[in-house]
Amino acid sequence: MRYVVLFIIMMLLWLAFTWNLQTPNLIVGGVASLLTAVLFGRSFLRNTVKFFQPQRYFWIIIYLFVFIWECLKANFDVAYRVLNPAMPIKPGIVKVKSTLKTDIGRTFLANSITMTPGTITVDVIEDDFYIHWIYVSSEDPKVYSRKILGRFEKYLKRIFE
Amino acid sequence: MIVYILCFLLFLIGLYGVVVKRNLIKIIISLAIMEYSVNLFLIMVGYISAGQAPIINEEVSRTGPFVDPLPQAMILTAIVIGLATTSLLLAIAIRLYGKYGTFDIRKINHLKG
Amino acid sequence: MQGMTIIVKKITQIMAPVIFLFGLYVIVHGHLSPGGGFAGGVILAAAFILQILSFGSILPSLRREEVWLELLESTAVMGFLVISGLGLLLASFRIFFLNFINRGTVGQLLSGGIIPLENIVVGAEVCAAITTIFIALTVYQDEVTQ
Amino acid sequence: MEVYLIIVLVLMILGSLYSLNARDLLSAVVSYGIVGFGLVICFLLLQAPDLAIVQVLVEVITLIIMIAVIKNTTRKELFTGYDAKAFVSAIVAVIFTILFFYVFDKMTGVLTGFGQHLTRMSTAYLEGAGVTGSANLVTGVVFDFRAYDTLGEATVLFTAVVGVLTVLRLKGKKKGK
Repeated sequence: MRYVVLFIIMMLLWLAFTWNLQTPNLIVGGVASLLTAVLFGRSFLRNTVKFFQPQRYFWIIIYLFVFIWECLKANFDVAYRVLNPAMPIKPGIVKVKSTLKTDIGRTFLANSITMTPGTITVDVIEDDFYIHWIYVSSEDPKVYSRKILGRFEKYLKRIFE
Repeated sequence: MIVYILCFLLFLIGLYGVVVKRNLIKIIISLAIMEYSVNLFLIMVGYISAGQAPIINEEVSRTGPFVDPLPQAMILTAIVIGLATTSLLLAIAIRLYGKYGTFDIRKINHLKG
Repeated sequence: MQGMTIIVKKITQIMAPVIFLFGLYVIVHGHLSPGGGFAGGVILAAAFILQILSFGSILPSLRREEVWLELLESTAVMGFLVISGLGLLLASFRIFFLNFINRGTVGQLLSGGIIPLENIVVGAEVCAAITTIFIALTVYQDEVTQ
Repeated sequence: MEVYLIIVLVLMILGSLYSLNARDLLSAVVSYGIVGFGLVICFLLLQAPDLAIVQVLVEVITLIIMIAVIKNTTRKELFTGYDAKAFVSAIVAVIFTILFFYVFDKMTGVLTGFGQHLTRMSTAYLEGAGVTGSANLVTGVVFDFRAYDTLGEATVLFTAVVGVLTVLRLKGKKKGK
């Protein structure tokens, strides 16, 4: 199953690279995709059924807009903290528990957190996220985990689980 | 002409490193720098001002002459060979480190003779 | 050598096949666009190196892979010689490296006679060589320095 | 055009100087990366995209290998003062420098200025696309006009791999069963 899905994805990528539909190109692309699928299929993602569920792609598009909006807000926040002469920063590392169960979801959550300015994922151990935060606004785990993860988590749950 | 002189200077820096430095890794780095400068010099000799990359393409309009492809072909093989030889040198350096516990060639006295 | 965190592993699972496919693309289109056997072979090796670096090295399995890589490299050099030797044979022992396949029109995927074949062979050779060197230098190095 | 090249070359020279004088081997290797990536930009400016692709990959792999090599070592370059050998080396370096300057001075008489072409053979190679059928002229030269060279390159690469394995492998493969 994984091999077939990887083959299809690679074939689509090949067509995107070359952008023509002549027979020699299709044959060469097929052989190349087959080679890639055979060599890398063993280590590809599991649960490939998820690739065929269209509602996930819909949520990916929604998530992109949410992510860009959050990114913009965080940008202005960090710019305010940097440009302010008083420098109102209070850096620290917090430990947050995520409710995401799959590894791929955790990966995307960690990368989203890192890409928003102001927060950086330092490490992920099981479902604990260690996050460096430019302004630790509260000491209560419930409040800050909603502040950091809550924005992304519900969409990622719909995409990856 | 000043480009050639700078390229030559880079070569001389590599030479200085090979002759004066006493650390095996530094010597390997200097050799690589010398190799790079020679590669760059040969490509510079093959350059024609306002030349195009030597690839025939119908979509791009040809405005100028092509750059000389011969030095590029020579250097293409030289770069890959350079990686292989650098790795060989590093392998020997690791072996010496495993035996003597240092990269300093002054301490590796048993190599004499 | 240990592996890296789960983030690196997951991204590697997604990206390594893409890098590998791009390397194949660069090799196959070597006679049409920038690239060719040397560049493509190094890209293929980069895909394997990414996997080894992120998942860590298990010595026994890497030893087995190394045997396969050596076999691939020897076969590739042999193939280069066979292609050139066929040219010699078909030119009744006058021209080494004769371009004995029809050259086609410039700019098509199937053109250039034996040049795409040689590109593929050299790509396989460079890939095998660089991956072997990497495995040797990173894995055996741990044994040597201890 | 030439100005950009000069800027990149000056950067490369600074990087190489720092690389040779750094105390920590890790910073030496990292600043050696400046030289390699500067070379990539030079290749792009000089209209050699094939070389730029190969060089950027080779540079990354070289850096990975070098860092893997020095990772478990002491990494410090111990400075133990000058001795007689260093003195001799310095004199040799000066002699070599003077010799190379002499050769360079002689050579500049033959060289034309930057950007004016020198080699006479190139027109034959440039018309070679009709002969070889390859749109990328560099590939045409590598695999058709100068295929012997590529054969030699393959041999050298093979030999280097065999050399690395011979030097590094502690336990050989088991003989027999």
